[in-house]
Amino acid sequence: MKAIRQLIRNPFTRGAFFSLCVIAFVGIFSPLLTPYSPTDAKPEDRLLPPGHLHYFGTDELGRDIFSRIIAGTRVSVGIALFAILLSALVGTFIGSFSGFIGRWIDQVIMRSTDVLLAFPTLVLALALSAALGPSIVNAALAIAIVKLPIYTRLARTQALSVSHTLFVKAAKTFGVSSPWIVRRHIVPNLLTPIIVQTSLDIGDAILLIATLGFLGLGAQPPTPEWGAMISTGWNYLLDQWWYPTFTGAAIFIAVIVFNIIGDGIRDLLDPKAGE
Amino acid sequence: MTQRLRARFSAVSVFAVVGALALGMIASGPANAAISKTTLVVGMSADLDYLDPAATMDNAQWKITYPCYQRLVEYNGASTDVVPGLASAWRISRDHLTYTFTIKSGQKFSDGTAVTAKAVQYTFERLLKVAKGPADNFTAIASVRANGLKTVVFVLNQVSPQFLYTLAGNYGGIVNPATASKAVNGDSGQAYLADHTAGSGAYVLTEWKKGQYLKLEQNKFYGGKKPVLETVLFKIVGDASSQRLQLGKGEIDIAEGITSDQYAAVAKEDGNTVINKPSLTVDIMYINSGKGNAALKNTLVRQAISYALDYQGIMAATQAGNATQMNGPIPDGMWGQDPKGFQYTTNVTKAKALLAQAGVTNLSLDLLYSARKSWWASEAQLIQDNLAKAGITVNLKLTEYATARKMIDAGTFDLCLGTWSPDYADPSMFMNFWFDSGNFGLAGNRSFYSNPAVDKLIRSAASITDQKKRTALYIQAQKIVVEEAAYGYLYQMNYRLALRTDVKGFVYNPMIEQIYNLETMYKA
Amino acid sequence: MLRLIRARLAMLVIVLFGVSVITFLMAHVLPGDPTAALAGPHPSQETLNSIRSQFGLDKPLPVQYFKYLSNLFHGNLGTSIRSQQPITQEILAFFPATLELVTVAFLLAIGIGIPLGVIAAVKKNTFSDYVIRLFAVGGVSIPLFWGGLVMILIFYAKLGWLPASGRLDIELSSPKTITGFYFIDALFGGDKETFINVLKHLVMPSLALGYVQLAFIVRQVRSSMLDALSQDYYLTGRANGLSHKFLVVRYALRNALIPSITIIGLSFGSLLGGAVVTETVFDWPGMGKYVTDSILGRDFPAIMGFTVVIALAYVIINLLVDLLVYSLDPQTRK
Amino acid sequence: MTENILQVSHLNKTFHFKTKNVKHANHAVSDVSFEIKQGEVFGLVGESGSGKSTIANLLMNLESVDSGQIIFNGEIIAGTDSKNTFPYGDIQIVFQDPRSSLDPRMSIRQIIEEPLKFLSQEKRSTLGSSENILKLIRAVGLREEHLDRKPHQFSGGQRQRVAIARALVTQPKLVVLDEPTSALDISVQAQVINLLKSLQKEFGLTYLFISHNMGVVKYLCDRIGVLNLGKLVEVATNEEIFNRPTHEYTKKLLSSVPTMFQEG
Amino acid sequence: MSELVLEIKNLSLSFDTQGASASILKNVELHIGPGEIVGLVGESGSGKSVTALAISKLLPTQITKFSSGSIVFNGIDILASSEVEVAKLRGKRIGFVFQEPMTALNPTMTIGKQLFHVIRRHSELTKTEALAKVRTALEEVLISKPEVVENQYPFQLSGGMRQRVVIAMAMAANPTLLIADEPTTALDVTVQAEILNLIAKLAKDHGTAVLLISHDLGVIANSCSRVTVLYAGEVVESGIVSEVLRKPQHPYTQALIKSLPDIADRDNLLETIAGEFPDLRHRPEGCIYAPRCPKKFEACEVRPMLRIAKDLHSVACWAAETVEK
Repeated sequence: MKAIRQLIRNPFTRGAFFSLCVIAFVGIFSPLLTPYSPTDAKPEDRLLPPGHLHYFGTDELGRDIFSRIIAGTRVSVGIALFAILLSALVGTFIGSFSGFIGRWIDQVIMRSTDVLLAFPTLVLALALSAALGPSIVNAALAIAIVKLPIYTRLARTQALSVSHTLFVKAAKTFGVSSPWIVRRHIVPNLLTPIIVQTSLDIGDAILLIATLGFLGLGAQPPTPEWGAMISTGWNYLLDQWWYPTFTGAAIFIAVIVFNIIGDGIRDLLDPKAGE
Repeated sequence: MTQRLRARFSAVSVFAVVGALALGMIASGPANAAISKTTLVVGMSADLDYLDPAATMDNAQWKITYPCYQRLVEYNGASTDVVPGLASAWRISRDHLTYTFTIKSGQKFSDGTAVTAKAVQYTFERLLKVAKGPADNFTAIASVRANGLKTVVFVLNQVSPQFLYTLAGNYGGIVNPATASKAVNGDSGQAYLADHTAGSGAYVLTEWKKGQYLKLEQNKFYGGKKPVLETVLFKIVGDASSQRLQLGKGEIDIAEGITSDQYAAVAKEDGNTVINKPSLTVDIMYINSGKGNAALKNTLVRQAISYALDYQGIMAATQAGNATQMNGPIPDGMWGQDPKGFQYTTNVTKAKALLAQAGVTNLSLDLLYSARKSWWASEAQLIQDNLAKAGITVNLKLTEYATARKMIDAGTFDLCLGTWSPDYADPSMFMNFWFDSGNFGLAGNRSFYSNPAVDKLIRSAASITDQKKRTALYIQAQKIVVEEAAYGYLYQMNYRLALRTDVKGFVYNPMIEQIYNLETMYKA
Repeated sequence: MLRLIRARLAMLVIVLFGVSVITFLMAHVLPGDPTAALAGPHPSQETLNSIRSQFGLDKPLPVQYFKYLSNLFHGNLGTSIRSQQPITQEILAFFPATLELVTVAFLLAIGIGIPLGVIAAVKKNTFSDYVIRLFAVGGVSIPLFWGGLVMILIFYAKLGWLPASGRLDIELSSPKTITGFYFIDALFGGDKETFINVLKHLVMPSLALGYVQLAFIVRQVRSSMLDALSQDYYLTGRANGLSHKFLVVRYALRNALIPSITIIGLSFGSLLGGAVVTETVFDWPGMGKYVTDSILGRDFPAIMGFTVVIALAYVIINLLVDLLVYSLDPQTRK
Repeated sequence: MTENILQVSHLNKTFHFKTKNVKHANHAVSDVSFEIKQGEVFGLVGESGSGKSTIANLLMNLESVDSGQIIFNGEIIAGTDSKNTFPYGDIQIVFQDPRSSLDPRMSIRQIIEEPLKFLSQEKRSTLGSSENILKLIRAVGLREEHLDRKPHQFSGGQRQRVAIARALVTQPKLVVLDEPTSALDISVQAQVINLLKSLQKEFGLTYLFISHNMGVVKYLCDRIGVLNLGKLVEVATNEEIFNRPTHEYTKKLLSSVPTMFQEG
Repeated sequence: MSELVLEIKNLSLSFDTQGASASILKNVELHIGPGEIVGLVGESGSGKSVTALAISKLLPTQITKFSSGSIVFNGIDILASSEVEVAKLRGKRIGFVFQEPMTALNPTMTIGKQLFHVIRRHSELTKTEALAKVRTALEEVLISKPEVVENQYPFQLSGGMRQRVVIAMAMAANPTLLIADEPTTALDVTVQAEILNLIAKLAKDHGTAVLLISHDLGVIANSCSRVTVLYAGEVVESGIVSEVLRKPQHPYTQALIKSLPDIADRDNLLETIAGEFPDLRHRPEGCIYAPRCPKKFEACEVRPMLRIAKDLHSVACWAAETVEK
């Protein structure tokens, strides 16, 4: 609560915060907000320009673009959230054990992240989602894997510094077990940087999902996923400008909102960037 | 000291501004130079793979090789008949097993050496040795022998009514035997011919900037009439909108990548025109009655599916109406077609009734398709929508082309979208490939359809040469496969191509779609 | 310094081995194989099998992998299934284009991003700070495939200032290859028209790609700068009467660059293969498109070759970053 | 009179590190021997790098002994012939900086109970009973309602009280105090010193008091060992060290301490 | 008596951050004569460092609000001067030494360069002359091998050496006033003695006035002639060191001295100050020390003025025996 109050105090993040609330609202209640079915095709209504019947026009199968964008919020943003949280969760645990235990385990894990980092993000995501088969869940998994080394490294660095604190040193003198130290001391204390990183990554994940969708590897049609919608829609830019424009704007707004919020949270929680 | 530092600091920050200004100044000049009248620029959507006529089976690559090689026989303009090409004449033995060709004189390869019978023998022996896709078309060849410089004799191991037509295909292009010296690791020169041409056609591939363009220039030793176009550039412009913009600016003369819905708008723009002709390419849905969902073995279910489809809606949404609904497997324009063949109409009530009759409820099918054709996504979603109205659930399986092909071969799908175009003007291209139970999988029968009666009819039709008798047999077979709804017979497409109005002389031949008759094209 | 290079070489071996194993496994668990796509519209089983054995795809996986490794050991990346060409040759054709694009984009991003990051930090929480951050965050938020097309629409279609695709107008012959970087080669070649044409082609793709990097750099530099500005030595400098500007540039910036370089440098490696979308939109004949097509076409040797080269580049960039940090940070020299 | 609760003999610890490919060895502790009697306050003084903290780490089993022995309560707990079992709970430590020695994410109750977590079930239930915890928190001068707060809600002195409570919860036989007041203000330092002194009397505790502050050592310790560069240069009673130092280093140390009422 | 080097009168300031305001200094009085070493003593939060930074106007400008008083340095009204004018004084006329020698030097620049920049900044010396001056400046702070040290980076030096370098930089321009903010807190006692001696020697040699800030009464007692005791941003007592420390008049000073274990009787507990440090966001109306004071009486509800006490030093306490002015 206090954090939110601080977020809204900053003019830079205030607007973004309210937009985020709108996005969350739209995402949660999307089935109630769509004037048309986002998936039912109606060939006779194809490619209608925006008007009072269809605010954002219709697509090549006569579906209402407004409804598809609304319904797509849940898909695109939800999956991005899922992918990043999954990655953060797994990465935090691997990284904190790696950092705390050290020795050869740390070496193996760190070299593995080296290897993963040597792949370009998008290419790895592309190959992974191609290997797993095209589906939105697999795309999320691919993104989670791609982001994993970042969280592992972040968690490890933090775990290393936390494991040198006096309270961990103290815990060692009590004869408590390593899992206890990791679970009770290290993980809770590295949450802050992880949360900061998470909030910065969500925007990126939305874009990645959209990019995979754009390359035909994300959601399966007729799922209204923004990237896939742009992928089809951008061929219509010259004659049916509304199709890619509104979809692109939706992605842009969602991503920039998450990025600004991420920046804001980072300012709040990261003493270096803040006061 | 500090002043120097300050200077350095501001230098850093000013760098960007100055750089941007400089770029802006560069940018303000005209963006593109006009293309000369003897140069043709074709915008294509993707780079090509490899060009060896003994290996490639893709019309996209053929548009490069076709004008660079000559064949023994050639298609005659827009017609599906063949006329003498490199061969000035040929003789067919009475038993239809021996073909003797006489080579035209004065024809030379791009290195200046003469085209001889030996070259023909080399070409076909090599093709069979390489044993890639093209070899499948020449399984009938038992031997090929050069008889002196001018005569070459093909001996077949079975009667093959389409043999002459296959020689007019891209794989019939005669290769310079000098390329034998380019072989590495026993690849018969495949690596060399992958990005070089070595034929006697009017053009030679002179440059291939991977990912950017391919450049054809005239073959100095070409034996035919000297073409008008000096240079032909095939430029890669991946995005459809970019192609359209570049066409509008005259930066490209032909835009291959225009999407279905854009043609109408393109045609209206100044300086552009659109060719729109019926083609022999059909768009169909494989209904896997062999290895797919068990319900698909039931003819009633397949019929129900065929009645549930909204053919007009599909054609409108995917081809902007530039298509004709099929009435059987053989398209209009190909002999052997049954003009009175039965045509399914959209009738959801009937579809439901048929399903009820079959006792099938809660049917759920996977529809496989790839992004290979831009309209398949729309088509798949419409089919999903159509079948849903009849009570059939369809799960869309968008799969990459390479994977989809593998799945088609293995039969691991229920429904699948596909297109088919004939390699030669013979109805066997449709009937024997699609319905012979010996051709399961990629080879042609992708519905895994099996009916001994049909097998018998089409096999006997393929073993004789009398066109009338063959037509009768094929019509008989067509009635069965339409009745049994072995495939979803969707539509026969129109061939559409967007080009500048000053591009003249282009002749569309449905047998060699996507290929340009560069020898006779010119710019006015 | 030698030790640093030695450590990086050891890392190279590990990374290359890991990358090759992962890629190999990943490539081979990909469903589908290239033969089905290559064999023509309706191949017979015999043809499919013949092609498969020609590419050695019928052998057991470990055999294929060790064959690959032994070839790699001899500097041979194999032959592309799709194009029949040696992969080394293909990569040499595509890699310089990507490197050129990414380098120019990167330099633009750094040239603009570092000053902006410094200004944002110095003017923290002021209007300039917000504007800079908003401008920067826009870069990571615009979907490239959308923004790129809009750029083409404005600068190519409407204004006609800049070409929409490729590295050079096709009527002009490409400069003689010296570095593979067209703008350097054109400069050496001395042909003004070609040089200007090359630069024109570079503008849009490099701005689009550079803008994406900008946010990252601004964010990083701003944060490190704030950190540096809050350090005691900054206060000492002020108390000793050194000017604000001097302290910002000579004290804070130098110290802020050390952590920034490591992070920004690594992002360069990722960009190398990640320019897929930019290359698609602007028809830039680079590695991004090459690898996408290879993945989708199941061209295993090409995928392997690409990742090996990128991993190599990654390690080299790592080394360069280390050397740069080494030269900036005396503490690494102890 | 009383037996030795702790006996340290010929303790050695060397840290190895490499710079520019040259191996260096830092003899952090060399040949250190001393003993602590039951109920006594033993002081270890020295400047930075003297090996004070290394000795604390060795005693607490945070580092391994190179050679020598640590005998605690009659058992060899580290070094030659040790059975590699450490009497967790019987030796406890209080660190210098109360800001980082308490996990900011835990409540005071969780912090105080933590040392019990891995003790025997029996000990856990008796020592961890709520009466016991309450008694303890009051003994260190805090109140019951403080138990549910987080460390950041406390001042430095209060946090050090929590750290002391945490050390005492296991009823240890020896408490190692590693510069427990160095990070505190003078007025707070006095409070904590008083607390330590009264707790020692009340519970009959044995302290190993590590410090660089001669004043505090003089006030608290019965016997004092002076460390310089890893070596114990002098061990003697409080009175002897301050009035009749024998070693040169001890003399130098004492003369460097600025005292308030010297003339000049 | 010659003119004062520094005179702080009635200085009050607060830190205003996002809605909250904390009164950090209240009516602070301090003066230093030429060549004099004055101690400023207090516990953390007493405002020692803030006072020091205020003299050079180094406090964060956005949040610092001066509400009353003046700082006059050598006749220059600091608070009324512009940033540019004050910047000219820094390093040249007012030298600064901070607590943490570990972080007070730029880690990526050699000692010589850092000194060089400071020297060039405050003099018209040529490059060669300035380089020579670097040498002598290092020799001045008793660094035995200046030619080695000037090419070293801070991390290569010990804490004591670094603090010498910091002092060399502060003294490079031969300032009138040296402000040393806890210069030895991070150092060992033996090193502390050396550094304190060095500061005393330099001050004597150059006639520099020194403001020595410390929490250690021993350090103050050994080095300063006069001392000012701060509590919660207010001066509670000030005067000649020996008088203030031997005969403290303010209950806080008294308690502070008594709470030192150095002189205590081992058999008794130390004297402690009851209660807690006040919340500076809500400074009480009356005596700031009253809530903790054992001698508190009704008068303490009114803020006591700083008055001359019996032993001729100033004290702000109603209970102290004061000499009527």
